[in-house]
Parts: sequence; structure tokens; C-alpha cells
Amino acid sequence: MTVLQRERARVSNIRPRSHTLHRLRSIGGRALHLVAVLVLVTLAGTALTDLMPGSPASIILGPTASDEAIAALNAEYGYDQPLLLRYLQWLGNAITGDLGVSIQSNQPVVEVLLQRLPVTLELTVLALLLSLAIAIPAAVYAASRENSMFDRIVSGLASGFMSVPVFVIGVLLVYVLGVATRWFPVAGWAPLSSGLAENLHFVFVPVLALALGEFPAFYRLLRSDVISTLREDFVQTATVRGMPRGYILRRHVLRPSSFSLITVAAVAFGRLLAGSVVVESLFALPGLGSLALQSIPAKDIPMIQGIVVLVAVTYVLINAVVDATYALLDPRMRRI
Amino acid sequence: MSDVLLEVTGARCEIPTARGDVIALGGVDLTVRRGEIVGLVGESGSGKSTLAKLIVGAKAPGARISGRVVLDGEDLESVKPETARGIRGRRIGIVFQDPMMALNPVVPIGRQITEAAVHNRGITREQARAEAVELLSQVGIPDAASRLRHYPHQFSGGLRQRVTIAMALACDPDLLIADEATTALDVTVQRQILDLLSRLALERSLAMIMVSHDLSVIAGRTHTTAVMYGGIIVESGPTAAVFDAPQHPYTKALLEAIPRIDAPPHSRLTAIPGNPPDLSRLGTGCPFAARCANAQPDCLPVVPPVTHPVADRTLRCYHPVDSFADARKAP
Amino acid sequence: MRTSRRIAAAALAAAMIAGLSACAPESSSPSASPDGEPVAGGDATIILGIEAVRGLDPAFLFNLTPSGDANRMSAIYDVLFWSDAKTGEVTPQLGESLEPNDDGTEWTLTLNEGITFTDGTPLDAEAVVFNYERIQDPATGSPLAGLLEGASFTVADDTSLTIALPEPNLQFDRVLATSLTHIASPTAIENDADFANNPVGAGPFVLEEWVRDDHMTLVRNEDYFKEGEPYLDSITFTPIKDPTQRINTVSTGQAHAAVPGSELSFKESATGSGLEVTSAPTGGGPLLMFNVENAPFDDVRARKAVQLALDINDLTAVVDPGSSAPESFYAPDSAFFPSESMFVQPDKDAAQELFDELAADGKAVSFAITMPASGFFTRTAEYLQSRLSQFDNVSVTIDTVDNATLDERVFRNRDYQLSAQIVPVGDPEPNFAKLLQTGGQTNYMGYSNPEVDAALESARNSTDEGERGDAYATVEQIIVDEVPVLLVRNQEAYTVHATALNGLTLHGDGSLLYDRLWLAAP
Amino acid sequence: MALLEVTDLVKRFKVAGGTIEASSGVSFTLERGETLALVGESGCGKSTTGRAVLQVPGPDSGSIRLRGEELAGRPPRETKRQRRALQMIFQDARSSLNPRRRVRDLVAEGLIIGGMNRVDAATRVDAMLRSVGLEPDRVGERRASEFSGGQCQRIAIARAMVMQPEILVCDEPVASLDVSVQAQVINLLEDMKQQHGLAMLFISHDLSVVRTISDRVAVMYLGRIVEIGGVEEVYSRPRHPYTRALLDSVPVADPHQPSTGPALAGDLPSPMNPPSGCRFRTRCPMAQEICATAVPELRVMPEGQRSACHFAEQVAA
Repeated sequence: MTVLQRERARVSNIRPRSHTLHRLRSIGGRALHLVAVLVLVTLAGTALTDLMPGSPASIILGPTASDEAIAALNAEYGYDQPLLLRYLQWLGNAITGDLGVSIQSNQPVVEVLLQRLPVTLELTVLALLLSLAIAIPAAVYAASRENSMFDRIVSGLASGFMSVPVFVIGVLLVYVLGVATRWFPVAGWAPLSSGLAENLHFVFVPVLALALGEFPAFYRLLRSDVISTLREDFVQTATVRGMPRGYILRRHVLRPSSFSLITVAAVAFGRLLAGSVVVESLFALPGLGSLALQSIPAKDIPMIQGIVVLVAVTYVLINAVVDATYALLDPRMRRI
Repeated sequence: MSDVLLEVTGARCEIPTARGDVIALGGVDLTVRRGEIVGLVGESGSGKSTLAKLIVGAKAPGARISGRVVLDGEDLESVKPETARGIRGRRIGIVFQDPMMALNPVVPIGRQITEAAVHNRGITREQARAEAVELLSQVGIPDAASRLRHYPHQFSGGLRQRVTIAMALACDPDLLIADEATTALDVTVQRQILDLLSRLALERSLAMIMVSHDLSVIAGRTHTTAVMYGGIIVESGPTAAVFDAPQHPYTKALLEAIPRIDAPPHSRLTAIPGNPPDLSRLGTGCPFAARCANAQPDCLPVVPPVTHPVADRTLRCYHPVDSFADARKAP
Repeated sequence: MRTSRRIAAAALAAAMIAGLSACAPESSSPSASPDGEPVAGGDATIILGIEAVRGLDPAFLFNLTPSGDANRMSAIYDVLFWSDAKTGEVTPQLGESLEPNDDGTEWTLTLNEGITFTDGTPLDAEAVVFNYERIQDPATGSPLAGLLEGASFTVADDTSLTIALPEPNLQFDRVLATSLTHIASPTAIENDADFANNPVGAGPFVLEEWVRDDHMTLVRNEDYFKEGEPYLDSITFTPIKDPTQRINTVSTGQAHAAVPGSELSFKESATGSGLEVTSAPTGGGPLLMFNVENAPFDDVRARKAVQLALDINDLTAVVDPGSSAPESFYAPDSAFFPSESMFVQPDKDAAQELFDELAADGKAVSFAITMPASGFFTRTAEYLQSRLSQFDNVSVTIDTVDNATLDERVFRNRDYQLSAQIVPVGDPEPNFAKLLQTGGQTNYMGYSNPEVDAALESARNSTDEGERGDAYATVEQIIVDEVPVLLVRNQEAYTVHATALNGLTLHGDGSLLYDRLWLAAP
Repeated sequence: MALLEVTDLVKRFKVAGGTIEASSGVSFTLERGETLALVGESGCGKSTTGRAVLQVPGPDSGSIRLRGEELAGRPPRETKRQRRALQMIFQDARSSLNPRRRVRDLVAEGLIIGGMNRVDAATRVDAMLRSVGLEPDRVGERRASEFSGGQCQRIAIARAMVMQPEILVCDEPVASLDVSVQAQVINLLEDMKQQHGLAMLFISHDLSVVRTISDRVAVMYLGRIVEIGGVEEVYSRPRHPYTRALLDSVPVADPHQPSTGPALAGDLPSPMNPPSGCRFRTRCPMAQEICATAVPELRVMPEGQRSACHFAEQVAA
């Protein structure tokens, strides 16, 4: 017991000195990492469409098109070029901010993405905030009263929601909040330009559907982290020093318990950003998910690559935000 | 005002586990007078930490606790739990073994020191901060004012323990409990902290319970010593008397098992056979009987009652050491 | 010669949008809109299944399903002539008349006078010829090019032209009314490279705003050729992929009408929600197609065995509750509907005998069902697999594919054994003919029977309904005997709508005519 | 020729933000049947040094000679035989033993890997279990997880000793044991040493234990040996201020013998950039200017030990 603990105390004493160099290195490393990720995923995006049956040309021209017409169109778009060459051409344009033109709709990819991103972003951010707003108080309260009635009920609910696919939750919500009560519209979208209230009115049910799908994971993780934090010596110290329960939970327990929650929430954010396909199509929201859903079967390669770039960049940005949040929450992560 | 600060009577603690109830405390009485430094010594599983936690009102989840804790004439079991918690927070300070674990890693130490004073004594944050600076200098942390903002990881092990001592003192308690407070520290730092605790006790007229597995730590720094084994106090009394003339066979054997820094090299240690007891499989009688050189058949049926062989001393043994004939002489 | 591959595309689109299905009892008859005098004004929202992703170019009327492009084009371009969704009867709209010469080699098309596109360009004979020649031009790559292959056009005057066909066709009016009926402004086509996204027509409504996948807003065309029409001030089209949600939007008052898709079970849930359903039961429908060029279905006994093994009533009830089993290829309202069904009754013993016989010949029936991944088709495939596996000497696997794969494998390469498509048959001409004649455009079965070809030919060149009836009865009997296709469900085009929306007229494959829609005052 | 001769041993570790030289030019010898203790506070490099001798992991530079044969920097294959002569036991015996395996298998493992047949190995294993005070028939078929810390340490000792090593490296073998059990294990190690003529490298932070078990002692501070010599000499007449401070800090289980001398001030400096010159100078009550500039060499003292202090002669008795 003794030497081991002393060893641990010693190791935690050791702080790096050369911070500037370290930080530079980590920024450089992250940028390099970003580039590598982008190259890999966009290349994979190009290659994947090669692996799917059918060609963009045959889809554009329809089943009646002659082979000559298809060959001509392929040549026009460069789809007869080898994969690598095609990719390099795309990359060259992409670097200048030109992600090409959608094969399907003939609109510039960048324009379409910028049009779709706010919808998905709003959906994702609100869903995440709502699920955290449900999960955090519930998890902390349940953990502080482990095995109480509240804990058992909420944990049961969480397991329930976890095992129900999001589209089932969505359909249920539509029925209850839309069809039966008519409190909320069952589908559709109102942009922020038509007023915040109108916007929220439309976005609430899809956000709730996503949030209910996400909250169980957050809840379960935070609950178990809070339970283990509650067993920490410093919580006991605070308790025996006469601090009230609520104060201890807020001041001493929540923050050190939330590290893995942040990681998981960030992963969820990335996943929702590209993965709210089900909810977007159920509620007919003009976001990235429904865009991807159309673009992939249509082999709209420029659009698919554009989505991939957008999602990959977001992922990397989120990771940076997560790192920053860690430093904010945990002083041990700060490079003084 | 009574001379007695803390009186624990009949303290029992049973913790249910998959393997059966662990009897962590099997009926313990302990008295601490004002300004008195009590050493609570024992091996792992002896119940010394459980007793310390029981006094401060902390317990393992699911543990069943009974017995009375009277602090300065007030029975802490007869008041509302919140009231008892407030009294304890205010009047008892505790320092744990591992300062890294006892401090919240993500809260600045200033806040951790002041929060209890703000809450329990109703003083303002500013007052509490001023007091904290004073406390930190008292416990030997240089540049105290600027260090309030620092986080635990920015301190060395020794300074960290000083911070937890400052925390324990923030409500100006009457009783300080040091639960293995120097066990995780290096020997030179241990010396610093022990010196600090001794000094603080003297300066502030603190009563103190020093809990340790190490007889050497207790020896020179306590007024009275209570030796625990298998969840009971087997022997207690003035420290010098207990060390010089141990009456319980366990105390005697323990003293002989310690390697002494002044013994010649390769001098053979008197080992105690067997292993410390498994608290979930305690028999009915004296917990030490299985390892005891003096054990007789009558040790087994019933735990020996508390006796007072001489004034100031307690003993729970049917066949004590003939301590006065065997008394060790001071060098 | 290339005509109705678009039907396959329609099937594809329908397959894509078909989704959840609610359990519903026997279908009720379509309710009629309350009569009354049309009221002017009002804004209607209509829910469609999919976005017009490739724009709205009449030369690319690629997606004929009512849930797709045909509804939008009808609102913007209107129709020259329209064929009744139920009967196939052709009625003029922008056009005034469409008359053939005696042998059906030359057709004279006359337009109403004084019609202009919304950009001011006159909709005259020249404009029609411009549109048709553009479809013919290989550079356009129009999927409709086959319909006009070899045809030539002569402008007689501002409002009339003649269309000379390379082969006689007395039913050409039906082709024109379904597939060549939208005419766009030549000025817009010539001057705007992105014309498909900024369509200009002479229809009742004008495009005002289009936010893809969200909404398309059309406003009243003040210069519409019919006095007092259209009645509505504006129409908003919103695409919603989920069919249940389409009905929900109408039942909660968020929209006035919705096109639910190819599954008929939604009719039931719509009427259950207090909505009106305007529908047109047609002939044809979803049908299984056997690849007669490959084993095992190159042997007629194998096809026959499947036909005898299946209880279509049961299939219909299981796969699309609320729909009914067909009794003929022709609609109940059609003149060609037989007095007595020629369709065979299931006979499991006979089916097993055929399967055994084939196995004894070393031709055991083992095949894969290639189906798109959508509710109706997937359930059909699962139904077939479960029922046929009750027989000995049959083994069935299911190959669920995405639409690109389906297009490539089934429609392009004919590399399949059993698949399905949806062919609505308002009138047997042109859809039914293209399905069954040798080399027909939706004849993905590779089926060829000179007797069928001859009968179809004679029906096409006859104006005598009795003569046509005999010919189509012959065709039906041969198809029932030789089983290149097997019809599995009746077909019904329908639109779900609120009681307040009136004047719904279904044309073509079930799209609406927008000039006559009106909203009752609340 | 010494049994083990370690010269200028250096071992570095990369940590976040820099490199730590945990063992910084350590030299010592170990004779047959002798116990040398490496003593010091946490972070002084005593464990690192002990492990480097066993090549777990090997040193970055320096020489380790067993009976004159170099071990450092040679591939494990070539030094297999020599390495069997070096065995090790750890502080946490429980975690060094696979809890799911039977005691007999655990102890026999090294022999079987070494190529001994199972029958011979079983005989050796049972004899060894008996000699560490465990009854083979009672414990042999039980699993390590069923034993207490003290018993696990006995099993670990048996497992090391069954290989008939010439040197046993003990890394804090009793630090996590209760006092009553600690005495048993110390006595057992003494017995092993007597019976097998074993040499021991005994790593510990506990000066009392070291006094009891060692012949010679090397006091380490921040990766360096500051004083090395016979236990009697070093304990009764320390010639380094650090040794002096350590001895003064050790509490004694005697209520009449209070701590002597002033307590050492301050904490261990960061091992990532240790002080220049004498590494102890930042906490040393005797430090002078020269201590910051000149690294003190180990010098032979009148009592026989060697001390690395510029003012060794003036260290208080």
C-alpha cells in the first residue's frame, strides 16, 4: 500500500517544463492528423462509389440510355479515368474551395452543403443539449441515491430507450405530440428566418426523438462515473467536513465525473451530424442526412465527397473542442 | 466544562458482504480528553480506520453501526443527522492517508479549504480566504496567498498533506483525526508532517487521534495508546506504560516483531506466527487466540471483557503478559 | 421503339418511397369530394414522396409516379391532353383536338388559341414541334426519345400541326396524353442552361420559390388560358419520404393533400383519420416477371408451377393489407374487363406435380428473387419464399438490392430469374403493349409470342372497341397460359386529402389536374 | 572478482515533457553470500537500478558483469544461463502471481521452461515449498488468489529460489506487509541466504528493515549513490548529510527516544532537471558554493565507507 501510493504521488508531481515546444508540436501534429484523415476518407469516398453497382452516367441518363451516350457522359465527367487520377483532380479543385457540381441537381456542392449544414447543425446541437439536460441531473440524482426507486425507474427507462430504435421513438412522438394532440407539426421545417418560435415549433419533436435516443448512453455513463466518484476519498472528506449533499454533488462530484461523458458526447455529435438520416427523413428536414441519403444511391460522387469532407473536418474540430474542454474541466490537463 | 472531549461507547460496525458479515468493530470504548493525543495502532483489518470514520460520521455503504458517540457532552446519535453532520464538520477535522485522493483534483485548494468554514461557521468567503492564507502559512506552505488558486496536482506530496491539514483546521476544530496521515509519505517528509502535527496540537490545544499501523510513529508523539486487533481495543493506556510494559501478548509480540534501527545486523526478529484475522470468519473468543503464545482453552468461548489492571489502563485478555516482571527498560 | 422503360423507373421510385404499412381491414370505396361551386382563393399544400432532384424538364419526364415529378409538371406546364387515370380516355386541355387519319399514320394536333407561356412566349405549333424535336435529338438524351422515333412534324398554322408516324398507330393519342403532354417555353430552354431548375410553362401555376427537399412554392398564373382558373392562389409542394408521415401531415392539418405511394394499405389509415381519398382503380399493377431466357423459367412448366402454387388472394392480404387481388389485367371500369376472370385458381397438388416433373427431368426449380429494398417488394419476396418452400423440389433465395443494382442487373442486363415491376394499365395502350410485345420496352422477361404481337398490333390499329376487346382478351388468355408475368395485386392511383380540398381529377398514372383544384371556405 | 559488478549504470525514462535519468551512473559490487541494500526515498532510482541489473528493462549504458561476464547490451538468448542465476521478487507478490494458476505450477514454471522434466521439477518444487514454510500437499493445488499477502510472498520466494539463483533481487519485498507478517518474511529471506549461500540485492525505503537484513548499504538520492559501505559504519557514523537526515527521520518505537536532529526541509526536486553539482545541495543544511558547481565523487572515509560529499568529514556524528 505504501510504496505504490507514494510512487503514484511522485509521478503526478512530474510536470513538463517545455510547454511552448510541446504545444507547437501538438498543433502541428493535429494539423497533420487532420490532413491525413481528410485524404483517407475522401479517397475512400471516391473508391466506395466505384465499388457500388451502376455508374453515375447510367443513373443520370436512365435505363434507356445507349452505351455510347453513357460512355460520352462518363468521359465528360472524367469517370472513365483511373481512380487515383480522378481523385487527384478532385483534390486539386477541393484545395481551391471548389468541391465541384452535384451530378444530380447541377448545383455547386459547396452551396448545397452550406444550405443543408445549418439544419443539421441546429438539430444536432439542440438534440445534444437536450439529451445532456435530461441525462445530467437524472444521472447525478440517481447515482446519489443508488438503487432507490428513482434510480431504478430512470435506469429502466434508459435501458428501454436504448433498446428502441430512434425511428420507433420518432413515430411514437409523432403520434403523441403531433397526430393525437396536434401540439406540434408532424413533419417539415421552418428556417430561423421565419422566426425563432416557429423554428423551434418545428424542430422540437425531431430534436426530442434524437435526444431520447442519445440520453440513455449519457445517463448510464455519467451515473456509473458519479457512483465511482462518490466513492472517492475527497467526497468522503467533504462529507465528513459537514458539506451538504447537494453542494458536494455540484461542486465536487459532477466535474470529475464528466470526462468520459464529454468524449462520448463528442462522438455522438459527430455521429448525429452525418447520421440523423432516419430522423431527417421521417420529419422531412432538409439536412445533411437526407442529402446523403439521396446522393449515395444516385452515385452523386462530388456531393458524397463534399459531405465526407464536411463531416471529417467537423470531427477533427470536435476533437479539438473536446481537448479544450478537458483542459477547462481538469486542471491537470492544462499545460501551465 | 468536562475534561472529556470525546467518548465512544460500545461502538460496533458490521458490514454485510457476499462472504458473510464482516465485523469491523466488535464493541469499542474510547475516551479522548481535551488536548490529549491518542495513538490508535493496529494492523490491517484491526478496525482502527473504521473507528476513526465512525467518529467522523462516515461509513461504508450498507454498514450497520451501533454505539454512542458523545462529543463535548452532546450525543451525536440523538440529534438529527444534519445537525450531527454540522457539529462534526465544525468540531472534528480529519486528515486521510493519501492527500492526492483526499483532495478534489479539479477544485482549487483555496475553495476546498474555505468551503467548510463558509458553510459551517457562516463567515464570508473573504474572511474564510484570509483565514486560509493564515492557515496555509501555519502549516508551512510558503507564499500562501498566491497558492490558493492552485490545484492539488501543483503541490508535492508533502505540501499536499499540509493542505489537507489546513483543510482539517479550517473550522478550528477541537479534535483532529490523523488517519494514517504520514503512511504515504517518504520518511523525511513524514518527519516534517509529524513535527507539524505535534506543534499544531500544542499551539491550538487540539485533541488528536493518530491512527497508524506503525508503532514507531505512535511511540514518541502520543499521550495514550490504544492497540487494536480484530475489531476490538485489546489494550490501552499511557503510551510509555504500554510500550514499556505491554500486558497484552499481542502488543508484546508486535513490539518484538518490529525491526529496530539500533539492533545489530542480522539479529533475528520475533515473528508472530500466522496471519491477521479474517474479520468475516471471526470466532467467538479472543481474536488473537489463534496466534497467541499464551492462549489457553478458555480464550476461545467468549471475548475477554475490558479490565483495568492498573489505573489508566485497559486490557482485554484472560492470560496477560507478566508485564512487570518482563518490563523493558528504557535505554 | 423505346417507350416505357419509364414505367420501370416509376416502379423504382414507388419502391423507394414505400415504407411503413399500417394494418387495415378491407378497403373502403373512394369517397367523392362534396359537390358545390368552386371557390376562388386559398393556398394549398400538397405532400409528395420525393424531391424532383433532377429538375423539371418535360424531356426528362423520368419519374411518372404521382408522388414524383408528374404532379409538379402538371401544375407548371399543364397538359396538352390528359388520359383519365381510371379509363384511359383522352380529353383535351391546352390542346383542342387530336385526330388521326384513317390508318393512324398521321395525327393532327390543334391547340387552343392565344395561349402564352409565363415568359410571354406563345404556346403555338412551333413551340410544340420545338419540344418534340428536342426530345428526338439524341444529344438531349431524353428517355422519351423512343416514343417519337421516326416521327416528323409539320406546322400547318399557329395552332395546328401534323405528326407523321413511321408506323400506323391509332392509339397514339394515349401515348401523347401520358408522356408527351408537357410543353415548356422554347425561349427558356434556349436561353437558360439551368432551365430545369427554373421551369417555364403555360400551366395554372408559376414557380416562385424552390428550396430543395423542403418546399416548392407555386403561385397562380394570372394569364392562364382558362378564364377564372386556377382557383387557388398558391400551391406548395413538400417532399416527405415517410409515407405514414405524409398522411399525418394531412390529418393534422399541416397539408391539404398527399400522395401516399404504391401501397394501398394507406388508404385505410387515411379514411380512418377522417380524410378523403380520391382514387382511380386501374388495370395492371405490381407483377412478378419471370426471365424466360434463363433457367429455370425458360421452361413454361416452372412458371406454371409458381402460378398454381400461389394463392394471390392470400398474397395480397399478407403483403399489402387493404388492397385486393386482381381478376384481370384490365381495370374493372375498362371496356376490356372480361365478364369472367381468366385468372387460374391455386392448385397445390398440380403445382407439386409440375415441380416433381421438372426435378425428374433434372431441372429442379431453384432460383433467386431479385427485389428492391422496399417494404412492398421485400414483403412480396419473403411471402414467395415462405409459401414456395412448403413445396418439395423448390428452393428460393432472396436477393435484396438497391435501385442502382436493380437497374443494372434486372433492367439493363436482364441477369435475374424472378423480379417484379409495377405497370399501371389505364388503357392497354401503350403500357400493356410495351410490356408484352417482342422487344417491348418493359419486356424485361425476354418474352416473345407472335400471336401476342399480332393481337396487340391489330388492337392498336383498330378504332372499333369490340375488335380491340377481342384482341385484348386473346392476349390476356395467352399470358395466363404462358405466364411471362404474374399479376399479384390490383392497382389504384390515389391521393389523400382534406375534406376542404375539392376538384381532384386524376390523370395519367394518378397525378392531379391543378387548374380545377379549389379549397372550400373554412 | 566480485560476483556481480555494476559500473556506471544509466537508465533513462521518457515522460510527458522530457526525460528522467532515474539511474545516473550507479556503480557497486556484490560478493557471494552478501546482502547489499539499496536504500532511499521514492524517486531515488533504487528500483530502477535493481530492475536494470535484471534487464527488466536493461540499462541505457553501463556495465553489468556476473562473474566477470558482461550482461548489458547482449541479446537475451546469449545470456539465458547467466540470467537464471539472477532472480527477483517484488513488493506486490499477489499481482506478480497469476491468480488463476495452482501454486505448484507457478513455482515449477521456470524449471519447466528451462527444460526440466515434470517429475524432477515436482520433487524440487515440493522441497522448496517446504523450505519456505508451506506444506506442499496442503497448498500445492490451491490457486494464488486464495492466499494472503504474506503467503503469496512466500510462494514468490519459492518460485525464485527453486531456480537455484546466486543472486536474489528483492524489490521492497515487505513494504506492503503487516508488521507481524513482515518479520516472518524477513526471517525467511535470512534463512534462504544462510542455507543457499545466496547474495541479495535488497531494495527498500525502510531503514530499520535494511539495518536488520543487510551487510552493506548504498544510500541513493536522485539517481546517484551518495554513500555506500558496511551497515554498522553507515548507521553509526554516517558520512553524508542525507544519510544523517534519513537516520534522524526514522521514527523509533520507543516513547523515550524522541526524534533527534533537525528535520530535513523541503521536497525532492524534479528528477527531470536535477540540481547542478551535488544533487542534494538544495535541501542540505551544509551546502556551500562549491556544491553547486562540482559533482562530489565517492571518497573513502576513515570508517571504511565511501561518501559523495565535499564536506563528508564535517557531517555530524
